[in-house]
This record gives sequence, structure tokens and C-alpha cells, in this order.
Amino acid sequence: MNVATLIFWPVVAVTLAGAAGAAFARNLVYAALSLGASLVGMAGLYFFLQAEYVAVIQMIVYVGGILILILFGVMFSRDILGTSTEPSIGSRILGGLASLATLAAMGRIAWNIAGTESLGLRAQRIPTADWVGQISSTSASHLGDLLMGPWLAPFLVVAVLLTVVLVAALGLVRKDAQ
Amino acid sequence: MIDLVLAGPDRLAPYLLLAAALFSLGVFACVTRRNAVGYLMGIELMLNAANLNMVAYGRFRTELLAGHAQVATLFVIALAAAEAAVALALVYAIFRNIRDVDLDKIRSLNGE
Amino acid sequence: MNVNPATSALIGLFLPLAVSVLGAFTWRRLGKTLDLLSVGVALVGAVATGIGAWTLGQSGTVVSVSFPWLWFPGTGIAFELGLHLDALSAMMLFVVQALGFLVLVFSRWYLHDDRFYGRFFASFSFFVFAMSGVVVAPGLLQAFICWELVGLGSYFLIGYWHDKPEASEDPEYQAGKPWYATGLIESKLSPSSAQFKAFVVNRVGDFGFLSGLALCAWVVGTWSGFQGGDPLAWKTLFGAVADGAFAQASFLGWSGMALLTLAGLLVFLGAMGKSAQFPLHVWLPDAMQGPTTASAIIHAATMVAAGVFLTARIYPMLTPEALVAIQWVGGITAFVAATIACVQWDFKAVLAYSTISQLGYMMLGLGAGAAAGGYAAGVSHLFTHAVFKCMLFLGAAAVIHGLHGVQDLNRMGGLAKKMPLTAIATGIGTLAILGVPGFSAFWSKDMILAAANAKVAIAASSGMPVWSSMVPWILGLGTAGLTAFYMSRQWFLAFLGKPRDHHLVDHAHDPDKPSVAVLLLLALLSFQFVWTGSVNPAQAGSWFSGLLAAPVAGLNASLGHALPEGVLHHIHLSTMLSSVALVALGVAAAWLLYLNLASVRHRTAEWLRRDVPTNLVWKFLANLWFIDKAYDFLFVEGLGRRGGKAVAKTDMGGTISLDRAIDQAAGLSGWAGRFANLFQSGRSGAYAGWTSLAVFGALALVLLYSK
Amino acid sequence: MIDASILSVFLVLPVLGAVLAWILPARPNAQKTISVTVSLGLLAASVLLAILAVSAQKAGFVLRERIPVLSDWGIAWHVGVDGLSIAMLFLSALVQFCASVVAAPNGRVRAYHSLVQLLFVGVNGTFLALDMVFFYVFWEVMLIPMFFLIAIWGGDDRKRAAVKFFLYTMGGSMAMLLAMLVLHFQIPETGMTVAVRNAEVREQMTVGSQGETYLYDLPVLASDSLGKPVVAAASDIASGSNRPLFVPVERNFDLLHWKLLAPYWADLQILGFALAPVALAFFFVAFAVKVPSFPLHLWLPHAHVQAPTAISVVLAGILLKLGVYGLLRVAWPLFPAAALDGANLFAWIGVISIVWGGFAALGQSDLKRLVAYSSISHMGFCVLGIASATSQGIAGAAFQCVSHGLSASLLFLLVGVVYDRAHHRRVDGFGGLAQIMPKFSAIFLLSAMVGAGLPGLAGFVGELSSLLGAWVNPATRVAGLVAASGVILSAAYLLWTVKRVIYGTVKHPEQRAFSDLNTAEMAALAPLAALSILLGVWPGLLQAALGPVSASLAGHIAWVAGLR
Repeated sequence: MNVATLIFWPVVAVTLAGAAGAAFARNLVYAALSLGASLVGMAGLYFFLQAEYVAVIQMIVYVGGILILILFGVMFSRDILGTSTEPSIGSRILGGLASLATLAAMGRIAWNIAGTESLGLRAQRIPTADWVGQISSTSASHLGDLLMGPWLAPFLVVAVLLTVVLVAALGLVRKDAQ
Repeated sequence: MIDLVLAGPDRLAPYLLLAAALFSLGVFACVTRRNAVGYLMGIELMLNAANLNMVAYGRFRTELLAGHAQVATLFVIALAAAEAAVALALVYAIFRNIRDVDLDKIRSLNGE
Repeated sequence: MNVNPATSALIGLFLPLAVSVLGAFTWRRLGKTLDLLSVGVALVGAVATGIGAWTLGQSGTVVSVSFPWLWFPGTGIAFELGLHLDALSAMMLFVVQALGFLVLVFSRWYLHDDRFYGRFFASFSFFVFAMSGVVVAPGLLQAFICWELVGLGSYFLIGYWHDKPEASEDPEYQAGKPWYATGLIESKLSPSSAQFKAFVVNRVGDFGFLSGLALCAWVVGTWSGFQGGDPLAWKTLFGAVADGAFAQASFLGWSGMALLTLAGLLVFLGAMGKSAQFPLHVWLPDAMQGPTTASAIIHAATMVAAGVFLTARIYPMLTPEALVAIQWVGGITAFVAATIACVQWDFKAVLAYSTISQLGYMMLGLGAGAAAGGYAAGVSHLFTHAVFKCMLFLGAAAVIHGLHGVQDLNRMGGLAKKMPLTAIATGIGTLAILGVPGFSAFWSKDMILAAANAKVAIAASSGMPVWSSMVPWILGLGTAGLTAFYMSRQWFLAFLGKPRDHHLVDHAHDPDKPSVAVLLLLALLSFQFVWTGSVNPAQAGSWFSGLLAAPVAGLNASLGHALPEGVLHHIHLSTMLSSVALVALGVAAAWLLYLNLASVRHRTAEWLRRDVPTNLVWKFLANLWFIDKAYDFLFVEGLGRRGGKAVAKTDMGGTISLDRAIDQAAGLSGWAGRFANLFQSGRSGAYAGWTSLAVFGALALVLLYSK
Repeated sequence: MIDASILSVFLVLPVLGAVLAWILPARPNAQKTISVTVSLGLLAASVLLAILAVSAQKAGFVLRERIPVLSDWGIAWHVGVDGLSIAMLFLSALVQFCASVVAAPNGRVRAYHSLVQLLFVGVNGTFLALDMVFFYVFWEVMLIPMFFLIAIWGGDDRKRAAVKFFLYTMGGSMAMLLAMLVLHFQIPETGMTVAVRNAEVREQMTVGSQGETYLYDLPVLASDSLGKPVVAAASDIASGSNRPLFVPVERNFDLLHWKLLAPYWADLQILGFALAPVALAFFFVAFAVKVPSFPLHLWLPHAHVQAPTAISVVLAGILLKLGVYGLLRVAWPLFPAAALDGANLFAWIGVISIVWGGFAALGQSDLKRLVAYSSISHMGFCVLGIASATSQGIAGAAFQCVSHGLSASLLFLLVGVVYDRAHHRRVDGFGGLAQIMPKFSAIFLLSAMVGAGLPGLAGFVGELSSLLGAWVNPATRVAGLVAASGVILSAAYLLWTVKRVIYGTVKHPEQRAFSDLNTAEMAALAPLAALSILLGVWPGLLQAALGPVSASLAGHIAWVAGLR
């Protein structure tokens, strides 16, 4: 039971709780905020997974960008919706069943994975204890090489896509759009 | 083997279980939310679950390819951002047109 | 001069066909030349076939030409068309062609100012072609094909005045109709109705013919001795019959003789249709709607005789049981038609029913069997009757033409003064049909009665039930008396006595010279010596019996055993005496009722029709034994109209119909649709839910329950 | 030298026609000219084939080519023509000509003519296809244009009629699809070797470069003295040896290979059920809908009454024949034993169609509907003949197809003529037309006589042959006896109609103004009338093409049934 484990479980708890809040909270503002908590926790988990760069991006893009956008959306939809966000009982049942099925399926997979690990089929990994000073195989520079190398084509495509999206979003919100 | 599941950050299983939980929560949100923005949150949750899976697998299963997994994750994040932007723009446009973003009321494709 | 009979037959077949095809397209334009053309062609055909028949008679051979028409690979079956000329068919062919020529000559006068003039000659030529085709048929199939074509020719000629309205809507008919014109269904009495009726009633017979034909084709085609070729060719067919092919086959448990009887009777059903045998006789009286000269050739001389001819042709495949049935049909037909003819007021109707009656006689004779001399008797009567009945119809044509279309016997009378030659000719014809000694029917009809009588004797000796042949014989004798009554009645009413309708009768006159010549020629041919060369009916060796000898000899050998000469002679003598006595009786009755007593009770006919109890008998007979009305009720209105409507409604459009039932069943799919709609809420969230539920649920089940 | 590539003409020409008719500006005459030209081209091509067939006088395929496409799914572009399909192609071209010559409905000319052309792509394709997949595809291709032709240019109740037509036919197609897939997957993946009939090999074989034999492009094997399979020499087979012959068949959709598998289908069991009867029933339903046979005929009167004249002509003239063609090309060759077992049932289905249709026709007051029911009645003879599974019966069924194609087209064209003049189709709304329209009346009487099966006209030969066949097969004899009563019924309803329409007095004086047939109508009617007389007088002309095929099929059926 080292210190990493001690930090690990609270982070998981935050992530999970935040997600639950995002899913269940009546008030959309609270939902958005708890989603933010979940996103932050996710970034923490990325650190545990030695994906520091991804963690940073997660913080910047998600927490810093997307969450704000969502909050905007909530802001100008809230005054109309008021408390009318009460989901219908049917959709709740449906949602419950669907999410249970999902949980069952993926949980089962995870369970199997755990089983296989118990059989010693674990990939070799660097012990969390002695990260410090190690040159991670996934340093930002390494990721940059990958982006500019094998992932170049997708990278350019995404770049184009993002531009298009930007223009499209602008077009959508122009005053005389209607 | 429960100990493997509940083992600390050095095991794969906890991440996977967490991702499963996040994903199913996202599904629940998508189904129950009548509000476009709520719907969007559900989607974001699922995307995050997927990301977590990818990074975790990259780390624990394919050590040498961990970087690739993370690059893919970066792409997902970028696309999620784009998607969020467009979705919000749409929400805004719809809101301007029908003063509402209740998805149940947006059914012109349903022929009603 | 000597021509190949086959060539002459081909001339007689195809020249008329060419004329009819030409006329079919051009009769409107060149009607007046078409008649000369067809008359000339008919003359050529008559001469050629006459010479051909003569040549054949000299050589005594059988000419047979045929080519494959419809074949079925793998079965060896190849149906053939062609010619089969033996004594019988050559003679019949000549008669058809010759009578055709004479009637055409007469028709030029009878129809000279008719609106459809040219069409008559085209249709007539077609009929001659078809009839010749039946006569020379080398097998059952061509017989059937031309059989139906004959029906088509008759269809054209009956419906010659197809634009005439039904009698019930015809002011002319209603005006001229006497009160005693009863029993006819006037709403269905017109050329167009008559042609339809004739065709369909004949089809009832042809249904049997076709089935019998198919049955024979099956049996012979699968017969072990079948060499390939046409299974229905006379030679093959009769060979198979003689070889017991029917014993190898079985249908519905019938085999051997029973199956052969069935086949024979099925084909005979066709003969019943064409020859207007009871109960299929109803079309012939209606057929009088056609031109009288057409009736002369079709419904007196040739077409109706085709049934008799066919029966004679298939004689080798007719079992004794079949012959009994044929004899009964013939006897009943002869008697029923004769009784009806006694009360007919229409000049042509009397002739129509007498024709039916005489055809019944022929069947009666054929049914007596070759051993009893029935074959020769029936066929002889076929020829003699053809001649004098053709002449009687032409005489009727002359009378009707002379009276401007009036056919009511009770408006005639005293015509002998106005049209003496016609009176003489028809008088001779009447004597002939009466069977007065010295005239042709005396010879042939007495042969029939003698044969029927001999059949009784044979039945008695060969252990068959006597009554089965006794009844037809008695019916035949009775018919002899009735025939004498109604035929002399007709002639008396028309030609003797005082004119009952002066301004009608005064304008009557004989036909023009060629037509009169035709009448007198046929009258001459109605004398007995023309046929036998003597007045002794039993006298053998006459050229005509010689003609018939060949086929009969073969049949005698094949069927039954002949009676001793003495018995035959005795039978002939007794028959002659009894029939002559009956004829005298009939003539005397007609004389008393319609000439003599006419002065005592002012109108004997009236008295017969009005006073009890005779008027009951009269009503029954005048309503044609209610046969037509029964058919109209049962088949035309009932089965045809109502049945058709019922089926149509059951199929579609009715309140309870197949169509609606299926629509209702289809309605069930609506429920399925509504159920499916539950998943189509249009909420994207719900879609997502259902999708993930389905996908992940399935996945979960698979994973959880997979080891 | 003519090779199988000429067959593609039957598909290419109509497609070109469709495209042209669509892209050209909508001018009725332009589109009409295109349709007529295409049909004339097809007519010429089919006459060419007919000459080949009649001169060849063989049961085998006159032209045939097999090009594997998607071979890993066992699908091949396999087309070929034998006497049967050539007769049908000729009829199809003729009907297309007549349908194109008569007046097309106004409005949407381009769409109309393109759809008609597409319809004939489907029809010709079905007659050509020897691969089940393509057969099915063309079968469906034919369905859709017909649906629109009825639904757009039909009468008042056209939508309902079109939907009925579509649903009935679609239901049948589904049955066919299911059966076809089941069969396909019943063939072992590794393929199998089946015994073949020497006579069929002799009829159909092609000789390879080394003198080896091919049957439907499959190598023919003979078992040598030791029972080992060896390549069979063509010379040996041609010399008429009776050594048992085999061919290796692999899993595919080839109709002819499936025909060779008939003995295999015959004793195939699925879940303890015999496959053949079930599959045969499915195919029979699919084709009986088109024929149409008694319980499945209810779409026909609707479709005919609603469809415009030209489309009624196509429907009765050629579409109904596809049902019979399917029975002869697919159902009976694949499941001969089952077909023989069910002969009695199938024969009675045919007889019920004859009698039921006849009585229903008697009860009609609408001319078009009357002719529609007469079609049901006449096509019953086809089913009867096929059920008997004899050389006569099968030839009769095929012949009846052609003759009914002629008579029904004639009758529908004539009904169209009077409808064009009087704008109604009530039988009692006419009378005495013979005095007004002599040409019309003459052809009307002729058509009625063809329908009534008068000897000397085409209608007689088919009915006669079917009846002869029915009498030969013990199982169908009684049915044949009853079926013969159809000649009474057909004469009754057709001649009764003739009497009421063209004979008697002129009941409606205003009809005196009617004009007789014009040139276009004559152009459409004359060839049909002439042909129905020619084929009646000289049936050998058509029988030369149909006879060998029917005999071969009958032999195949008897052989397979005999193997049990």
C-alpha cells in the first residue's frame, strides 16, 4: 500500500462521483460542474497512466474549453427549461436497462482481463514507485514524433476538420442565420 | 482475484471497470436527458471512458505502442472539442428558432 | 375420264376455301360476282368429286393421304391431317358438293335482293370446305377439327341476319304472331341468339368428343402395339381396338370393354350435339333463324348428318352396350321430335322437327348393329334423307319467299294453284319422307325398322334383355305414323284447300327456272328406283347397297352374328306391311282433321287447341315438352347467369368474397406496424437507449454465458 | 456467325431505349418512335433466334454462355436460350410492339416509355437468365416498373390495384428467395458429384479440345471398369453408350447445375422433413401468383381493370407467361419427383382456375374484367398441362402461353378500342357494333374464337395438348376430363359477349358515330390476328421449337422419379 495507491482511489472516487452527478443531477448547472470534476479526475488518472501530456491536454481542452462551452449552453437554455428537465419514467427505465447492459458487458470484459492478469499474462511495465528520473517512452517529444510521422495524414485531416468546424460553428451562430 | 480488481494503479482492471461505469453513466444520461446540453454531457462521458480505456490498454498491454494510444486519445479529444463547438452552435441556432432546446420537441424529422 | 380421287377431293376442299377467304374480305364490294364464282367453284367441286367417287367405286380401293400436323417428340405420337377416301366418304363427299352446288343455285334466286348477299356465298363456301373436311377425315382429330369448323360455318349462316332484334322486340314478328304461337322464348329468339345457342349446345357435345378423343389418344398412344404415327387414324385406332388395347388401360376402374364403351359414348356425345339428338336437340329449331336455303344444306342435308356419319365412321369401336344407348337416344329423339312437329304452326319449324326425328331414325338404325343390318340402314337413310329433306327445305324457301316471309301454315292454303311446280316437288318429297312405296325413304326407313326388329330377335337369341331393343323399335314404328300425320298435315295446310289469306296467297309464284329445275331434280332423286333400281327394299345388289357392302361386310364379320335369311325376309315383310298401314293411318288422320273436317267444325286446328282435353296435350307439345324452358331456367338463367354472378361476387366485390377476406387478413399487418411504432418515438435519446440496450445487452448475454 | 453475345441485345436495346426516352424532350411521337424501334429490333433478333431454334430442332440450348462473376459467392452471368425461351422472347417482342403502337396515356410521356422499356429489360432478362440470382433479380426488376405503370397511369382505383399487384407478387418473390437461399446452402461447400441422364448429356454436351465432354460447362466423368471416375470421351457418349455418367457440382446458384442436382434434392432431409416438397411448394407459390392460379389470382382483375390498355396488353400478353416459364425452367426441373407426387393436386388447382375463372367471367359486366377472368381460366390449362409432366402436357402448356398471349392481347387491345370510342366498358353498353365497325367486329369475333379454342386457331392446339397430356398421366386423368368442360365455358362467356357487343340491333344510336379501326390499331391487331391463324393452321412451326424441350423435360422428370 504505497502513497500512489492512497492517492489513486480518491481520484477514482472523484471521477466516478462527478460522472454520476453529470448523469443524475436535476439541475443542469450542477450536472455540468460535476462533469467538470469528473474530467479533472480523469486527468489525474492519466497521470497515473504515465500519460502526462494527455493529462495536460485533458485539463486544457476539456476542463478549460469544452466544459465552458457546455456551461454556456446550460446558461441560455436554463431560463426556458426551468425545472422541466424531469425525465419521463419510461426513459428512466430504458436508460437504466441500457446502462446496466452496458455495465454488464464491459464489466465482464474488465473482469476477464483481471483474470488473465492473475494468470501472469501482464505486460512488462515500469513500477509506479520509480518513475522519477525515468525517460518515459511517451514524452511529449515522442508524441510529437509520432504525430509528424505515422499519424501525419490523420493529423492533417483533423486540422482541416477543425477549421471547417470552426467556420461552420460561426456560420451557425451568425445573426442572420435564420 | 478481487484483489486484482481492487489493486492499485498498477493494474489494468480498475481503469477498465471505471471506464465501464463512466460509459454506462454516459448512456444513461443520453437516454434520460431531454435537454440537448445534457445529452452532450452524456456523450462527453462516453468519450472519456473510451479515452481512458485506450490509454490504459496502451500502457498495460502494449508498452511499446503506448504513445500511439495517447496520440489517438489526443485526436479524440480534439474531435470532442470540435463536436462540442458544433453542438453548442446548433443548440444556439435551435434555441434562436424555437426558443427551446428540448429534444422531444425537435421532431421535424419524425414527420410530426 | 379418270381422275385421282385424292386430287378431286382436294379440289372439292380448297376451291371453296379460297372463295370463302376471298369473300371474307371482299363480299361487300363484289357480292354480285362472288355468287357466280362460288357457284362455278361448287360445280367444279361437284363434278370432280363425282368423278372421283365413280373412279373409286370402279377400283374399289381406299385412298389415304396424310401429313403430320402436330407431333410430340419422345412419345412417337404425330397427329396427321389428310384424306381418307373409301366408298362411304367418297360418296358422302360427292353428296355434300353436289347438294352444295344445287343449293347455291337456288340461293341466287332466294337471296337476290338481300343486304348481306355476298356474305352468304362466302360463309356457304366455308361451310362446304369444312364439311368436306369432316367427310374425308383420315382420323378422329381431323374429324374433330373440321367438326368445329363446320360449327363455325353454321354459326355464320345462322347469324346471317345478325342485325335482327330479338323476337320480343321485333314489331314485325309481334304483328304477324298468331295467338297460338306459344312455347318459344321470344326474348332469346333471333339470329344472333340462335347462332350462340347452336354453338354452345354443340360445344356440350364437343366436350364429350374432345374427351373421348383424348382418351383414345392416351390408350392407343401407350398401347404396346403402337408403332408411332397418328394414334387416332382410323386404321391405327380400330386396329388397337381389335387388338384389345383398351384391355391394357384402366380409368376410374373401367377397363377393357367398359372403357371402350365409355370412349365410344364420349365421342357419340359429339355426334348427339351435331345431329341434334335428344337431349341436345334444342338448337336446331332455333337455327331456322338463318336463311332457309342455308338450313337446307346445313340443318337438313349435311351438317346434322355429320353426327350420323361420324357414328358410322367409329362403328368398329362401338360396343354392343354403346349401340344400345345409341339406339335408345335415336328412338327417343325420333319420337319426341315427331310429337312436337305435329303441333307446329311454322312451316319451317315442322321441317326442323321432322329433321330431328329423321336423324333419330338414323341413330336408331345404326344402334341396331351391323348384324341386324342397322349400319346399312342408317347410312342409306342418311343419303336418301339428305336429298329429299334438302328439297323440302328449298320448297319451304320458295313458299316463304312467295309469301313475303310469312311462315304461318294457317295463313296459307291453296298454294298448289299459285306455285304448282313447287307443290309437286314438295309433294314428292313428302311422299318420300312418309315412306310410301316407290319413294326413297320407303326403302331406307323400312330397312331401319326392319333392323330394329331384327335387333329384337338377335337380342332374344343372344340373351340380351329384349326390352332394351324392343322399346326403340316400338318408338320407331310410332314415329312412322306420326311422321305421316304431320308431314301430310303440313302439305295439306299449305298447298290444298282454299286460301285462308287471299291477298297474301294471290301474290305467290314459283321460283325462277334454275331454282325450279333444282327442285325437280331433287324430286326425281327422291324416287326409290334411283337408289335401288327396284321397289323391293330387301333387294340386294343395287349399286348403292353395293357401295355400302364393303364396310358393312367387314363389320358383319367383326360384330355379332347375322340372322338366317328366312327370318330376315319375314321381318322385312312384316315391317313393310305395318309401316305402310301406319302411314295410311297418319295420312288419313291429317286428311280428316285438316281438310275434310275443316268445313264441318270451322277450324279443326282451333278445336284441337282450345277444347279440353286435347288442348292439354296441345299445350304440352306446343311447349316442346317444356324442354327448352327447363334448359333456359336451369342452365341459361340458373347456371349461366346467376351462377356466373354468384361466382363473380364470391370472388370479388361481394360482401363476403375471397378478395375481401384477403384484405382483412392483410389488415392484421397494421397491428404489427403499430407495435413497431413503439420504437420510433423520434426521441434521439430513446434511439440511443434502444440501440445500446440491444447491442450491449446481447454482448453481455454472450459474454456472461460464454465460458 | 451468331454467338451468345447476341443475347445481350435483348437487354441492351431496351436499356438504351429507356435512357433515350428519358433524356429526349417529352414529345409523344419521339418517345413512341423509340419504343416501336426498340421492339422492332427485338422482334428481328428473336426471329433470328427462332430461325436458329427451328432449324436446330434440338432440346439443348441454342446459344448459351457462362461468365463467372462473384465466383466466391457462386454467382455467374449465365444466360442461354432454348426453344422455350426463344418462343417466349419472340412473344415478348411482339407484345412490346403492339403495346408501343397503340396510343400511350397522355402525361409524363418520358417516364412512361422509359418504364415500359425497363419492364421489358426485366422480362427478357428473366427469359434469358440461367443463374438463380440473376433470374431473381430480373424477376424483381420487372416488378417495379409495372407497379409504377399501374400506380401512375392507371384508372381511378389505381393505387389499390398497384399495391395489390405488388404485394401478391412480392409475397411470391419472398417465397422464391427463401427457397433459393435454402437450396444454395444445402449444397455441400466442397461440392458433390451427381449422376446425370445420358440422354441429357447427349442433348446438351459441349466437346472440349481434348475430346472430353462438358455438360453445362461441367466436366462429365464416367466410371471405368474399376468404378474409378475417368473423363468421359465425347465420342463415346455421342455413340450412345449407356455407361453411368457423373458431373462434379459445386455450391453455386446455377439453375442448370441445380437441375442436375434434382436427384440430390429429391432425397434431401432437413430437420426430418423432406426438402423437395416444401421447396417446390415455395416455388410454386412464387410462380402461381404470376400465372395466376386460383387462390392467388385476386390481384389480376384489379390490375387489369385499372391499368391502361397498353399495360393490360403487356400484363396479359407476357407477364403471366413468366409464371409458366418459371414452373418449366425452375420448379419442375429441380423437383421432378415431388412434382409427380403432387401432380393430382397441381392438376386440380389448374382445373379449379379453369372452371372458377370461366364462371366468374360469365358473371362480369365490365369487358376488361371479363377478359381478365378469361385469362385466369385459360392459364389454368397451362398449370394442368405442366402438372401432367408429360411431353404433350408440357408442350401444351408452353403453346397455350403463346396462344393466350395472342388472344388476350387481341382482346385487351379491342376493349381499349371501344373504351377509346365510348369511354366506358360495360358489356350492356354496346350492341350491334358489327353494323358500325365491321373490321373491329371481325377481329373481335376472331379473338373470341381463338380464346374459345376453335380448331384452326392457335387457342385450340394448347388446350388440346394439355388435355392429351392430362389424360396420359394417371394422376391427372379425372382432372383432364373435368377441364375439358372449359371448352363449353369459354365458348359461353366469350360468344355471349360477342353476341351482346357486336350483334343484334344498335342499342345506343349515338354509337353510330364510332369510327372503325384506325391505322395504328390495325398495325397492333393485324400481326396478332395473323399469327393466331398461322399457328392454328400450322402448329408445327412453334412445336418444332417447343416439342424437343418439352420432351427433354418430361424425360428428365421421368428419369429422376424413376431413380427412387
